[in-house]
This record gives sequence, C-alpha cells and structure tokens, in this order.
Amino acid sequence: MNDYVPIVVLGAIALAFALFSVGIAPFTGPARYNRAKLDRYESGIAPSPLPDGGGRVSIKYFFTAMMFIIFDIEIVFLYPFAVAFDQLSWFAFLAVMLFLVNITIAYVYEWRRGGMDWT
Amino acid sequence: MMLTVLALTPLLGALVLAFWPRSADPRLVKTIALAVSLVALVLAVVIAIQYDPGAGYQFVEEREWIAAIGVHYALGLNGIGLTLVLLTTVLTPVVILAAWGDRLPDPSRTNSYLAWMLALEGLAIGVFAATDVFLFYVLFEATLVPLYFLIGAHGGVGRSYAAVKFLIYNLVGGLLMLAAIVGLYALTAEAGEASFLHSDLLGLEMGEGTERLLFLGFFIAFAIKAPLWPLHTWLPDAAASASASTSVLMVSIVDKIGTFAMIRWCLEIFPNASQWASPVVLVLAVVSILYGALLAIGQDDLRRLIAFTSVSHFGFIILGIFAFTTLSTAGATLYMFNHGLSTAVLFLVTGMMIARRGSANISDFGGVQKIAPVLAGVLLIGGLSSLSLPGLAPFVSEFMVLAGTFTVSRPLAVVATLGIILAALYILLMYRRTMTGPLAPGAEGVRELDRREVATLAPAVVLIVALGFVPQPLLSVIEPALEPVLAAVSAGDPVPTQPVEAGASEGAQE
Amino acid sequence: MIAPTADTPIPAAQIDYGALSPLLIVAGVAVLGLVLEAVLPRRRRFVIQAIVTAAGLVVALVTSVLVYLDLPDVDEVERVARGAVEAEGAVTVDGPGVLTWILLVVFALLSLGLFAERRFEAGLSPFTGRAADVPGSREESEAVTHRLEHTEVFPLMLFALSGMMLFATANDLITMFVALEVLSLPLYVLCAVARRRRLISQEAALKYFLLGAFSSVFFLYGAALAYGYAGSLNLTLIDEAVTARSDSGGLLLVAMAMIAVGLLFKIGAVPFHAWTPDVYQGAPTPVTAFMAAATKAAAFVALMRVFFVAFGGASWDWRPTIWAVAVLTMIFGSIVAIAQTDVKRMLAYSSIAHAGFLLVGVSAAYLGVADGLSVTSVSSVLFYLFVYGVATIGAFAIVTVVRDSAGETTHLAKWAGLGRQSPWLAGAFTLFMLSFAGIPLTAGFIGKWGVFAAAWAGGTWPLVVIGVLASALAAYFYVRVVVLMFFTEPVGDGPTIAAPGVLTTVVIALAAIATVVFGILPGPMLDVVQHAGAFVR
Amino acid sequence: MNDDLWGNDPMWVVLLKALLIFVILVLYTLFNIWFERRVVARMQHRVGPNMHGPFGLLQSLADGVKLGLKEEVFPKAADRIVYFLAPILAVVPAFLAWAVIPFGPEVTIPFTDVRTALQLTDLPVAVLYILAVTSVGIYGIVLAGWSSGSTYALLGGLRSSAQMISYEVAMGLALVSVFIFAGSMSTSEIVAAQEQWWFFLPLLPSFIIYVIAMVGETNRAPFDLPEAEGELVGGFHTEYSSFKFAMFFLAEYINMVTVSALATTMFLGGWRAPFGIAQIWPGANEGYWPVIWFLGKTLLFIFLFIWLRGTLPRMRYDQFMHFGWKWLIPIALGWTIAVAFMRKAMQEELFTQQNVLWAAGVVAILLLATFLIPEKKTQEPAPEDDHDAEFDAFAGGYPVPPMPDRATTDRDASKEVGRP
Amino acid sequence: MTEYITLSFLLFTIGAVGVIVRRNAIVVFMCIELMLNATNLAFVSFARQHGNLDGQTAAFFVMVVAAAEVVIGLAIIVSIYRTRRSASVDDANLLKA
Repeated sequence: MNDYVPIVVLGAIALAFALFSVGIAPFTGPARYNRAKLDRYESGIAPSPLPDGGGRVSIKYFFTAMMFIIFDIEIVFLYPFAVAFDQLSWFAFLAVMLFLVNITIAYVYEWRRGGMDWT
Repeated sequence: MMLTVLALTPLLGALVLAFWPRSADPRLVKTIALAVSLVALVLAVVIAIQYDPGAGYQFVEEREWIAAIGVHYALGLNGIGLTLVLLTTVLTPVVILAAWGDRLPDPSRTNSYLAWMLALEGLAIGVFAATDVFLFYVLFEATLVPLYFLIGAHGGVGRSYAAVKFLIYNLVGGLLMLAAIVGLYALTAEAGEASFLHSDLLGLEMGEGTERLLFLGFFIAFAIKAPLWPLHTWLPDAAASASASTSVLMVSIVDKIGTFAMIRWCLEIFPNASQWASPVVLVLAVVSILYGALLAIGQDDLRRLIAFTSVSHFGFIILGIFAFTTLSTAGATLYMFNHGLSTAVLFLVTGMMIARRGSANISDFGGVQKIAPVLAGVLLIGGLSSLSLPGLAPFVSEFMVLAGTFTVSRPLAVVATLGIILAALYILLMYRRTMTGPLAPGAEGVRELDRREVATLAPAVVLIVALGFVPQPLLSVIEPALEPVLAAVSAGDPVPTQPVEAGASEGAQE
Repeated sequence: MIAPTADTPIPAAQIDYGALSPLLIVAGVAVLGLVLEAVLPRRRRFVIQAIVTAAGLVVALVTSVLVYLDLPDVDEVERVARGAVEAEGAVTVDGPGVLTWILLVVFALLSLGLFAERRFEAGLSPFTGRAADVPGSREESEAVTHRLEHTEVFPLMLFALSGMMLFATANDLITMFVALEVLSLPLYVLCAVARRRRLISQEAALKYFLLGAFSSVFFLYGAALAYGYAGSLNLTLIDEAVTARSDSGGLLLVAMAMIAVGLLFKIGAVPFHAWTPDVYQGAPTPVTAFMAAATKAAAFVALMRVFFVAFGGASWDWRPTIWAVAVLTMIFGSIVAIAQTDVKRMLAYSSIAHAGFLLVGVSAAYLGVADGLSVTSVSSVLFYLFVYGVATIGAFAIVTVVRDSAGETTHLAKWAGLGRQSPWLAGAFTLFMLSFAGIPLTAGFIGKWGVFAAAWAGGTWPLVVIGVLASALAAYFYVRVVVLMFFTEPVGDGPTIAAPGVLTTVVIALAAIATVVFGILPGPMLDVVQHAGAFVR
Repeated sequence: MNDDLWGNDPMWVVLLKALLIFVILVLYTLFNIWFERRVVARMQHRVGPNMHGPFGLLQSLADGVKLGLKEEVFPKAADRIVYFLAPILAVVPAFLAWAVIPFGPEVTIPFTDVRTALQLTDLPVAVLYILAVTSVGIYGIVLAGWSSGSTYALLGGLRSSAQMISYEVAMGLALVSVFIFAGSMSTSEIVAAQEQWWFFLPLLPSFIIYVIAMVGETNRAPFDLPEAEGELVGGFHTEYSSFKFAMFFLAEYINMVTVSALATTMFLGGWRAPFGIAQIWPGANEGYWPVIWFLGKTLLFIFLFIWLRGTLPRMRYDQFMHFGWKWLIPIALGWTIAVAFMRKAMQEELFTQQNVLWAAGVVAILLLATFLIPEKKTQEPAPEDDHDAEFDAFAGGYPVPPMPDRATTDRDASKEVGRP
Repeated sequence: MTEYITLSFLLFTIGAVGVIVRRNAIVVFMCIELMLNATNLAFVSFARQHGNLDGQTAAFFVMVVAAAEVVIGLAIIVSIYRTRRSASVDDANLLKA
C-alpha cells in the first residue's frame, strides 16, 4: 500500500497548486463588467440561444465512444496477457488470439456497416 | 378390448362428424350420429349379457400408458360401472333423437353439436370403466370440454356465463382431486413403484391425516360434480341455459360420475376417512334433499325446477352411499340409474314444451293437457317417477336408501323422508300450473307430441315402468359389486361385523 | 535480445470441446452471422442469414443430442446423475443441463420461424428497417421504400441463445453472471426494433434494460457476498462451505437473497415481475415468443442449479422464501391476468402465473428417491418448461397472425368471433389456452401434474393445494379467451386474419401437435427428463 | 520489483522527490514554451522571443505572469461549479502521471546516506496507472467544453475527447508488444528490460504507432483539431481566461512531456545512456547522470512535436478519425498479433534471434510501405448524382464547408440509405 | 477489510436508492453502474481477504460486462431520446402500468 503514498503526496501538491492558481485569479486580475464579455463567444455575431441540455450532437460521437469502450476492454484483456505472456501455454495464447479474432470481426462489421464514416 | 371398442365407437363417430362437411344435409348428419349411438348401445348390451355378476371386475384391460410415472391405461367393469354404462348408452340415442328438432343458435353447427354429444358419451363410458385413477381423472376432466362447448356454443340465453361458471366450478373440484392424486402418487412412489391402479391403491398404507386430506380432495371434486349442497349452484344456471339434450347428458350421465366415483374411489381407497367424514356428509346430503326440494317449489323456470329436483335426488343418492349399508348403497346405485331415466324424461318433455311455447316460465303455461294430452301424460309419468310413486322405478331405489339409512340414523332418515313429501309438492304444483286449468293465453301453440318425439321418450318411459316392477336384474348386478366396497369401509370401522345391525343399534341410541 | 523466461508456467486449461460443442456452435454461428452481415450484399442478406441460423441451430440440436447420449454416468452414492464438470469447473455438462440445451435450441428453431416470417409486412420482416430512424420520420418511410431490413436479429438471437445455454449449465457464479448478461443484452436490443409501434417497443426495451440491469447487479452482488462467504465462486466449493458452516451465516443469507432477486427477476416472479407485461407487450411478437419460452427455461434451470447445488445445504433457509414467492406469483399472476384486455399482456401475466407453478416444483427441492427414477423437482420443471415454452411460442405465433391495417391487433375485444372466421386458428389457440390451464390430454396438464407431484413428494402439500386453486383462477381467464373467440359476436368486421405464411403455419402446427402428443403420450418425454437425473456437482 | 526500494522511502524523501518533480515539470514547461517558439521561429526564418532573460528564456515566465493578471470571466451561460473545476481536473492528473516515471537508477541523496531511486514510486501496473491518470485529464477537457455553455467550446470538447479516446486505443495496443517483451508493466522493470536492446528496434512499428498516437493524444499539430483556431476559435477553452486558461495550457505542455517521457521509458531505454556511451564510459548509467540522458531523450520528442507543428498542416477531422480508426488501429492490432506469434515462436525456439530481427525488419518495412499506398476510394456506393445533389452542410453531423461547385441546402439523404 | 466491504455496501445502497428514486434514465443508469462498481470493490476486497485471485478475475469480467451494458443501454436511451426528446423514465408511459 505504501507504494501509493507518494502518489497521494504528489497529487496533493498538484492540487494545492491548481487550487491556489485558480483561486487567486479573481484577485490578480481586473474586474470590469461588460455584458457582451459574459456572453458566449460566437465569432463576433450575436450568440444564438442554446437549446436545452446543450442541444443535439451528432450520433457519430456516440459511435466513437462505443467503439472506444469495446477496444479499451480489449486492451484491458491484452495487458495481463502480455505481462504473463512467457508463462502462458499455447492454450492461453490461442484463446487470446481467438479473442482478438472476435474483436476483429466486430471491427470489420462496424467498418462495413458505416460506423466509421466521418465524412 | 370390448370396453375400448365401446368407448371408442362414439368418439370415432364424433371425429367423423367433426370433419363432415358443414354444408352436408343436417338429416344425414343426425342419422349418422344416431346410428353411432345405437351401435354403442348394442355393444353395451352385448357386454351386459356377457357380464357375470359374481366375478368382480370384468373385461379388464391393462396397459402401460405413461410408464415414467406409473400410469396405466386400465379399464374394467363391475356391476356399478355396468349399470352406469348402460344408462349412458341408453340415454345417448334418446338424447340424439330428442335433439333432432333443436333450434341451435347457429344452425350450421349441427355437426359440432352432435359431435360433442358423442364425444361426451365416449368419455363418460371411459370414466365409468377406468380402473386407473389417473386415467379416471383425465377422462373426468375431459368430459368438461364437450359439456362446456355444448352449453356455451349451443345453449340458450346466458349460455356464455353458464358455461364458464360450470367450467370453473368443475375445474376447481377437478384440480383439488388432482392435488389428491398427486398426493397418491407421492405415497405410492415412496412405497416403491408408483401406481394409480385401483387394485394397487386398495390396500395402500397411509397416515390418518394424509388419508383425510386426500379423501377431501377427491370428495369435494365429486360433491361438486354430483351437486351436493352447498356446491351445487352451477347446476341450475347450466341447466337453464343448456338445451334439453345437453341437460340430460349433464344431469343424467355426467353428474352421476360424481356419485359413482364416491363409491369407487372415496369409499374403497379411503375407507377410514370415509367413515370419519360420513356424519357430515350425511347431514349435507339431507340438507341437499330439503334445500333442493324447497327451492324447486319456488322456481318459475321449468329447467331450473328440474335442476333443483336433481339436487334433491342427488342428496338421496349421497345419503344412500354414505350410510354404508348394503341396502342403502345398492339403493343409491340403483337410484343413479333411475334418476337418470326420470330426469331425462322430465328434461326432454319440458324441453319440447319450451320449444313450442318459446318460454321456460311455468306461468306462461296452463291447461296444456287439453290440447296435448300425450305430452301431458308423459310429463306426469316423468313427474311421478321423480316423486317416487310406487310402481315406478325410483320408488324402489328411494325406499332402499331410506330403509338403509333408517338403520343407521333414524333422525336423518326421517328428515330425508320429508323430501318425498316436498317432491310431491313441487311436481304436482308444476303439473297443475302447466297442464290443468284453462288454456293460458299464448300457450295455444303447444302442439301434441309427434311421432319422433314419442319414439324419443318411449324407451325411457318404458324402462321407468319396467324397472319399477322388476328392479331385480339390476340389483343382482349391483349388489355383488358393492360387497368389497362395504367390506373395505367397515374394515376400517373397529366395532361392528354386521354393518346393518350395528347401524341400527347406533340409530336406536340416538 | 531478451530471452523468454518461463519461470512459473501457468498450466493450460483442460477443456472437453466435444462436450461443449453445442454451445460453441451456437456462439460460432452467431459470430459467423456478424461476418456475413459485413460481407454480404444487402439484398441477399436476409435469406442467407435465416438459412445459416437455421442450419446452425439444427447442427447444435444434433450435437446436443449426441452429447446427451454420450454423458457419462456418475457414481454418486444416492441418485442417478449423468455428466461431468467441464472447462475447469466453469461449466457443468450434465443431464439436466444438456436437456435444457436441447429445449432451448428447439425453442429457438420454433421462434426462428417467426423471426424469418416475411409475409405480413408486405414482404418485410417484423423488425424495423433501420432502428436509428425516428418513427414516423421521412427517413423511416425511405427505409421502407428501399426495403431495408435489420438482419442482425438473427445473430442477436443466437447470441442470446448461447447466453441462455451457458446460463443453464454454468457451474460458477461469475460464469453465470456473464451468461446472464450475454443472454440479456441481445434481448434488450431485440425488444427495441419492432417494425410497428416502435415507440412502445423502445419503451419496452428501456424498461427491460433498466430493470434487467438493476436485477443483474443484485445477482452480482449476491455472488460477491457468496464469494466472501465461501472464498470461491464455484458452486461446488460454495456447497462445501455451506455444508460445513459453523456460524449463523448472515452473509450467506444476504448472498442467497440477492442472488435469488436476480434470478427471480429473469423468471418474472412476483414481486420482481413488473417488467414482464410491459416488455411482453412492447417487444416484437417473435421476440416475445422467444424470450418468454427460452429465457424462462434457462433462468429456471440456473435457479435450480444455484439453489440445489450451491445452497442445497441451506435449503431450509431459502425454501420458505421460495414458497412465499411461489404462492404470491401464482395468485398475483392469475388474478391480474383476469383484468387484462390485451392478448400479449394477458399472456405476460399468464407467464407470471406459470412462473409461480414452476416455483412450486422448485421450492420442493425434491431430489427423488435413492436409486430410483421418479418425478423430481428437476425433471418436472424441465418437462413443464418444455410444454409451456412450446405452447407459448404457438400462442404468440397466432398473435402475429391476427392483424388489422395497423399491424397486430392485440386488443382482446378484437378477437371476438375469431372462432367463426378461422376455426383452425382459434382451435389452435384454444388448445394452447387449455394447455396453459392444465386441462387433461394437453401437455400442460402433465406439466402441472409433474411439478405438483414433485412438490408433494418434497413435503409441501399446502403449496400443491394453493397451486391447484390458483390453476382454477388461471383457467378462468384462459377460458374467457375461448369464450370470446367462439361464443361472442365479432365487433365490427372482427379481426383480419392475415393468411399465415408457411413458416408461421409450420410453427403453429408443430406447437399444436407437440401440445397434443405430449398431452396424450407424455411417456417418452417423461422418461427422458427423468433419466437426465440430478445436477452433477 | 525490488521490494525494499519502493514504498519504503522516509516521508521527507517522498516529499522532496514530489516537490522536485513538481518543480521540474513547471520549469520544463516554461522551457518548452520558449523552446517551441524559438524553434518554430527558426523554421520560419524568424528569431523568436529574445528580449527577456538570456536568449529570451524568461519570456514564458513573463507570459505566464501576464496571463495571471488578466481578468477572470465567468460566462453567463456557464455551469459555474464545473466551469471552475474543469481546469483543475485537467492539470492535476497531468502532474500525477509523473509519479511513476523513472528519471534514473538508484542514487544516494547528497549530504545524506539515504539511498533512493530517481523515481517517485513504482507500481506493478505503473503504465496502466499512467494511462488511467492521463485519461482522467480528458474529463477536464470535456467538462470545460460542456460547462462553458458555448457551441464552440462544446464542439471543441467533444472533438477533443473523441480524438483522444480514438488514439488512446492505438496507443494502448502499441504498448502491448512492449509488455510482451518486458513481461511487466512496471516502468522500472521495463527500463531494466531494455538493458541490452532498446525496444524501439525490435518493436519499430509499435514505436511509430505510439509516436503518432501520442501526437494525437496531446492535441498537437497536425492533430490539433480541438483548438483549431480557424474553425473553433479556441475549442474547449474558448471561454476561459486568466489562470484557468493557464491551467489548460500547463496541462497540455505537461502532457506533451508525459507522453514523451513514456515514449522514452518504453522504447528508448528510459534513463539509459545512448548506445555506445555506456561502453566507452562505464559511469554513464550511474549516479545522477542518467537524468541528463532521460531529459535529453525527452527533449528529442519535444523537438519532434515542434518540428511537426512547424511542418505539417492541420488535418481535417474526418481525415483524422479515418486515419486513427482505419489505419492505426488495424495496423496496431495486426502488429500485436504478429509480435505475439513471434514471441511464442521464440519461446518454442522456432526462430533464432537473427531470424526474428530480419522478419521484424521486413514486416516493419512492409507496414511502412502501406502508408505510401494512396487510399482507394472504396465501398462508397458512388453517389449517383454527386454534383447535382444539393449539398448538405451537416450531412455527417459535422459542419463541413461547401465546395465551390455545390449549392448548400438541406439534407441529402440518398447517400445514407445505402446502409441501414 | 470490513471497511471496504462497508464502503462497497454503502455505494451499492446509494446506487440502489438512486435507481429507485431518480427519474432520468441516464441517472438511473449511472446509479446502476455505481452499483456494479460497488460490486467490484466487494469482489476485490474479498479476494484480498481470502488470498485468492477469483475475486479479482471476477472484477475483470464485471468490467467487461459493464462496458457492454453501457453500449447497449446508451444506445437504447439515445434512440428513445431521439424520438421523444426526453430521457425521463416517467415520460415513457405508453405501456400502461
């Protein structure tokens, strides 16, 4: 457990620094009110109202997130496999290869069905 | 094989009719149905002739059916079963003939109407012949389906409600019996080989509590079937909505399954529990007798009236059975047969009256005997037989029941006798209101019986009269069959060796 | 260069691929389906997918049967049992398990007929062309004009099936959890892709998903606690810990309760039934059929496996709870079903009631007599699951046929007079209803008989009595439908009966035949379930 | 892992090391900003900052101070709490990642006899830890974009996260082969495993993939789409000013250093002296010298970043995603499988080391060659009436400017129909 | 060790309460994820307590399953949101209760 104490220490230092910096900002800078300044920036034109909840975003972002989850999980499985590689038998090796083949099939499927078209 | 053939004949007939083109001439269809039922009757008679009264179960068939749970396809007839098989086969042609002129809600469905009747006949024969309790249960429940459709699809006003009520009541009973059968299975399986055969169940060892529980499961099912107060309420509704032929099948045949099964299954397999329950059952039976009779008096609907008389009669039958004397039990069995006949006559005649008048209300009739004397005469005979006039068949059986009961419990017998008086009241009142006096307005259309109708009613009337004088052939068949039953019941009874005397002394003490 | 160092080699797992082959085949064909989806041109996908799926299922069926015939006998002291624990303790290939495989594959084959039926929607499948489209939008009508179809339903169904098969044979709580999810996730998706009434379908999917995920977390937490109690997730080892327990086992009780929640949810037992009616109603009818039949089968076998094998030593702790749940489920399902006006909802409540009846069989925990064959909890539940599943698929198949211009007409009032219009269809539906009601000479009767027999033998006769009374209640609403179809005048023009396609006809016919045949001659099937024996541990 | 080395430092040593890392990172960032500006200026034939301090070294510091003196703005539409926390969430993980980066071997702290490793701590899963912690930084970006309540910021945040997670996969896959060779995820052990061979040689494709992915990960040119000034103004930090903006700035530069340091550790032998030096000078890998090597190698990567920025134009978003998902990931996947097979073959002694090297080389060259093949226009079911069709600026969900020969109107759905 | 179990149980309870109380599908879903993570914590703690790896392996599987669940769940929620512009569970009421 002691391995993690230094991380906490470093984290505390970083957090203190970040909090301090962000915290003193109101005192270091000027504060001159200006309505336009507090509006959101939209390239110099009057900002258009935002719909509730930030409006709709493209479903493609959702796809990307989903694909990431799938592949990230794949990686989660690959890391222990990689670390223990030299101790593993052919069985484990082939099992992981089979797993990779499965992932590849999902990948090909997604590609073919247009899940990766960003244009 | 004889019994299988006998049961299969109407079933096959039903199948043929079900697939017969609907566009076919209805008369051809009816003729086929009648022919099939007559074949069954002939077969039954052949069986009856071959039957040897002293030899226990006969025409036995036994085959493994569901080996995994020890179910057999086992048939066999003893005297009681034979009596009821005869009743069934006799009444079915009568009923089909009576249904000749039935106006169905949907005329194009004559096929299914008759097919269901034949199916019911086949199943009923199977029930009376089954010697495996599982098979018995299956057929017992299966009879609900034809009856349900007969009431629901081919009945009159309120048929849908009546059909569902009928089904639910009987289903509840059936399912309770199912629970009990499950229990029997558990017992036999524990004892070694699971079996449902009547012969295997006879000497089954079971604890007192278990036995009573199982007995109740069976008994409630049968009490609903043979409408015993207070489980009878489905019957008047069903009878009021069903066609006359259906009512006959229902009351004269199917309801007999209840009383028949009390003897075969309750008494024989659970003798101790039967002993234990008999006081209550006897009281309920007497209540049934009086209640049915009283309500019959108050009825304006002819069909409901007959239904309530049946409740009363079933009270007698159950009284006879649970009195556990040879006399009363034999009387009860005979009563089943006789009641079947007399009720059939009543239902059919009133059915003809209702069809002519277009109403089932007694108040809509009056003075009919002036324009239709034969019809009135048959109604009178049926009625008189129902009130057990000496010389007609039911008298013998009712007397036997009362005499037997008298030796067991005098008060009950006395109270039950009141039922006879009440019976006279309701029958005669009904007859007077419908047949005598000035011709009621609207009743002019009540024609005299035609030849087919006479032919329909004749066999039953003849049998009623004949059996009134010579009941011996039937009794000789019935009595030997009852011996083992009573032996079983009294074996559980610690004190008496001669049931009649013991019963008498008991009665005297009360 | 760095030389490989094999300091402490991890041994290879021993896996009998032959015994697991049905499972592997189903999963493999599902993956193959994905490949096909990726490489085939759109126009030919549907037919090829359907054929491949069917072929895969048939092969799986044959191998399952072969595996079943090849199961080794276990020389247990007391009872008949066949099979062995495979795959390093993760999967038990035993009699009941393989039998469940067979059942599941049969259900899947029957449901496949409904999945692949393209006769009703003007030559399109019952699934939406493009699930991403907003219902009623221009894109959707475009999808229809271009005759788009989601052919992924076939692989999805196979994935769900593989999950079910694994679920029924898992010998390890975590394997079971994974299987639970593998079976659930495709079903969630399948629920959402109805062609007609998409909003309802999506809503059903959402409810199913949220509640399903919720309950599976309960299962999982229960598994975690069981692990905490026993130090292993393996059912056999948990059993050892439970049998040898010395403490009061509070942890164990909580674990069992939570695992039970997860499993009872899948079964649809009260009080975890809330999803059933909504999902059954909203999901595309073929999916409902598949789900109703197969999920229930898999979940029941899993339930029994967990509670008989792992927690068998604590049976007196859990049995009263299961009794209570069984009673509640039977009565609640039967009573509420009476008030339903929608066929699919009514069937859903009926499925709840049936879950109750099945639980009666389970709660007895009757393992049979020593050295003899008799009705046991396991065998009776298996038989019941079979007859219930077949009748359910048949009934839902009929639901797909009764339609009007807006698709299926599931309102009961619209079914009035069906018996006049198409007596065969109505007759078949009646048959299924009678089987549900447990009328003799239908398979449902033997099913009910079996679970009640097991319950009585297990010493819970009050449950049997309550069960038969609930059956009578249930019979009431089944009969009501029959009354409606045969004895009631049709409203307006009555239902329009789409001429059923060949596939649907075959499905209905097979289901009806099975219902009758196994009602009259249940012997062979009963023999089979009894010879399956007990769970191998 | 050496058990008595990790987790047994006295508290003051830990504190000292943590502080040192913090200081180094801040200073390094200031240096890097200056370095970048100078190098880019040189590439553009300019001079770059040269006024403050020697060679203008203090320019960044001056800029930083100036930033701090700017007015702080809370936009009207912002979600104030999240808006406030986002920069913190971005910067803290950036620092944290350095907890497990090895700067050097075990040394004696001057003026004492305490021995300690030049590494704050080590974990059995150190690399995983780095990946995890840096991923948390993405939250800072997404939340900043979301909480600003501005379209530009939101789009920038979304793009940024989409981009980072897309390249994270390739990066993660590239690391798998390193783990296979090192047999560990601990940074110190990975460095130890590179005693003979730096991994970038046998694992050249992994190295290349990693380097590409790391540029994508840090939102640097040519992959700096989230902050693409031309289209998104400033991306997720459009609405930020003052110290909060400075935090994002700091986080970006630290991340740059982090991925460089990770690249150094994973592929370039970490703190080990460059090939040859150790042979000539035995003391090169001892004491505090390795810190020099380490920082030098890191600076090499920083230079690469700058070089890329000075050379390459920014990619379009779809090109970027296309490249990541359809090139990097399959190649990384294929390479990983190949490495696994090779390693297995070595285990079974099917190959001699020589053969493996050759094969690796060949494969690497082949893979490199694939980059030269122009991508085919595949599968696109050739839009029948491409030119006549009305152009939809939002067809794929992203605003795309119209080409000169196309008119802009609403949806062009014919293209979508082809794929359900 | 019990602290970890207690914490996991607390998290689980919070998640469960959240599922029951909250109406937004996404929030409900996140609560479920919280419960999954609580489970993971329990698994890992028990693994430590028993000194075997089963629990850790289980946590692995749970993570994968949770990810798969996220994919499916979000897809369903998104599709509902697209058609109704609302992620509230109460707004999904076409199916009568």
